[in-house]
Amino acid sequence: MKLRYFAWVRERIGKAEEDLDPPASVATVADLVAWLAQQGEGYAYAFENPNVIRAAIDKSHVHADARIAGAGEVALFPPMTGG
Amino acid sequence: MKLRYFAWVRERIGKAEEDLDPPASVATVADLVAWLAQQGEGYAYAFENPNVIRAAIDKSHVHADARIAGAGEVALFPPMTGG
Amino acid sequence: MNTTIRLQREPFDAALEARKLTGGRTDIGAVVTFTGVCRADEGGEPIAALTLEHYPGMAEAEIARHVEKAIARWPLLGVTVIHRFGRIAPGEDIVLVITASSHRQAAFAAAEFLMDYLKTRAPFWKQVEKRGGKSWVEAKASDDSAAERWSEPKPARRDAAQ
Amino acid sequence: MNTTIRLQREPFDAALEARKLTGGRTDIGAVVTFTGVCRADEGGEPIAALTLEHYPGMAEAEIARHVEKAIARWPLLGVTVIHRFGRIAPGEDIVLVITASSHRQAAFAAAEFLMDYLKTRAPFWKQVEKRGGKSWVEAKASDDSAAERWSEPKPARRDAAQ
Repeated sequence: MKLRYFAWVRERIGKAEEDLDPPASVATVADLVAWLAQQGEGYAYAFENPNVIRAAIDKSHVHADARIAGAGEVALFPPMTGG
Repeated sequence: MKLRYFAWVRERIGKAEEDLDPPASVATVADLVAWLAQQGEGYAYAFENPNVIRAAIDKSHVHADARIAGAGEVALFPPMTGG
Repeated sequence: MNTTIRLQREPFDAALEARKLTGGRTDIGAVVTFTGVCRADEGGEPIAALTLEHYPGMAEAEIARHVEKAIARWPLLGVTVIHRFGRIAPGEDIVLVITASSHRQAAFAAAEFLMDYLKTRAPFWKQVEKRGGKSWVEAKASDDSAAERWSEPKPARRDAAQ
Repeated sequence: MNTTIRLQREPFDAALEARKLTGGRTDIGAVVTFTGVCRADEGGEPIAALTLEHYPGMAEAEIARHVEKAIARWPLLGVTVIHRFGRIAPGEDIVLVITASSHRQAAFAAAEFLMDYLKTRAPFWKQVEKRGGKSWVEAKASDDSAAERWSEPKPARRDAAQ
């Protein structure tokens, strides 16, 4: 599964994207965020407050309870500040 | 007192402005419109429906009950269609 | 406060006016430009042109009064209102309103407010040239209700007349 | 329907884009242009520049989805959305929304709708350079509530999670 990070999520983790295979117990976006937070210091910092993390699966916004099975690309990022 | 007419009020009366001295009994804009309606065919046509006539005294919008005493210029016109 | 109000017969250049309003400033975050354009139809019938009549002196004063109201109501950094008069062909611009603010809500609201008032309170009258001759455009109830929504509650009137 | 959606690093020419949207047409009566400009301050502190990061592919798709929503909701005759990314200095334009319609209410509403959505749903993130270093701009609750007002009532959700 391809993971992409943007803005301060990207900065804290120290990379813009990576390929990871989370264990089968990781079913939803919320599960993924909780699992990633345990993958090291940068991840723990990026996901210290899971409530502010926004997510997209295959370039569409999803809620934290969205299932990640079958996702090609999951993106995690802070609230958007465009416009 | 200077009177000014615009749009179809002007066209029906056949002039853009004139100086008139209405009798003392003509106290308000509504009185003035009623009095003008009796001054000839064009006036009667212009003011056949007094409810749609809008008025300004000295270039400020006024209601039909506004008093005309002391007015330098009274303008009578249809509802505005600018913008 | 950068304020421009102009009535003119000749066309205007919206981009130039926007540059004049914002040029060299770095406190403006939002610019809303409204351009009213002469359409080729009126009430479903084709028109050859429209002619705008106005009340010189009063038109400028009315627009200035509403620009002051907008400035009092929203945190604006600049306002431009240009209204043409005379004969205008389909596709040509009629009116320009530009509002600048540090935030977008103020710029949008002020531009809408000014347009709603120009439609109903500024002393301009549109006459259209159709195949069957010339006719005056009738005021729309929808424009009156659009302007109404900006009214502050008024004290009850003491006189009952009209 | 004339629709343009573009993400680009280089500046845009708002006047040129408006001409492209309306040129040669005589059915358009109202054109609303919104330009978002980089201010020299953020949260009361001076900034040297801002840098816009975006999610390529998703940003275009999200904007296109909201342009479609606007077209379904209002009688529009043209829509242009251009959003810049990369480094932008104070005074430079960031975003452009142009809406054209035969009547002004539709053009105003659609432009506001698109801006409210761009602020809260389009995947862009602003970083500012201040004296003390770089920092990410925080999302504003006021932008969320501005976007909320366009929501259609939703059916009750069946799942309680999230």
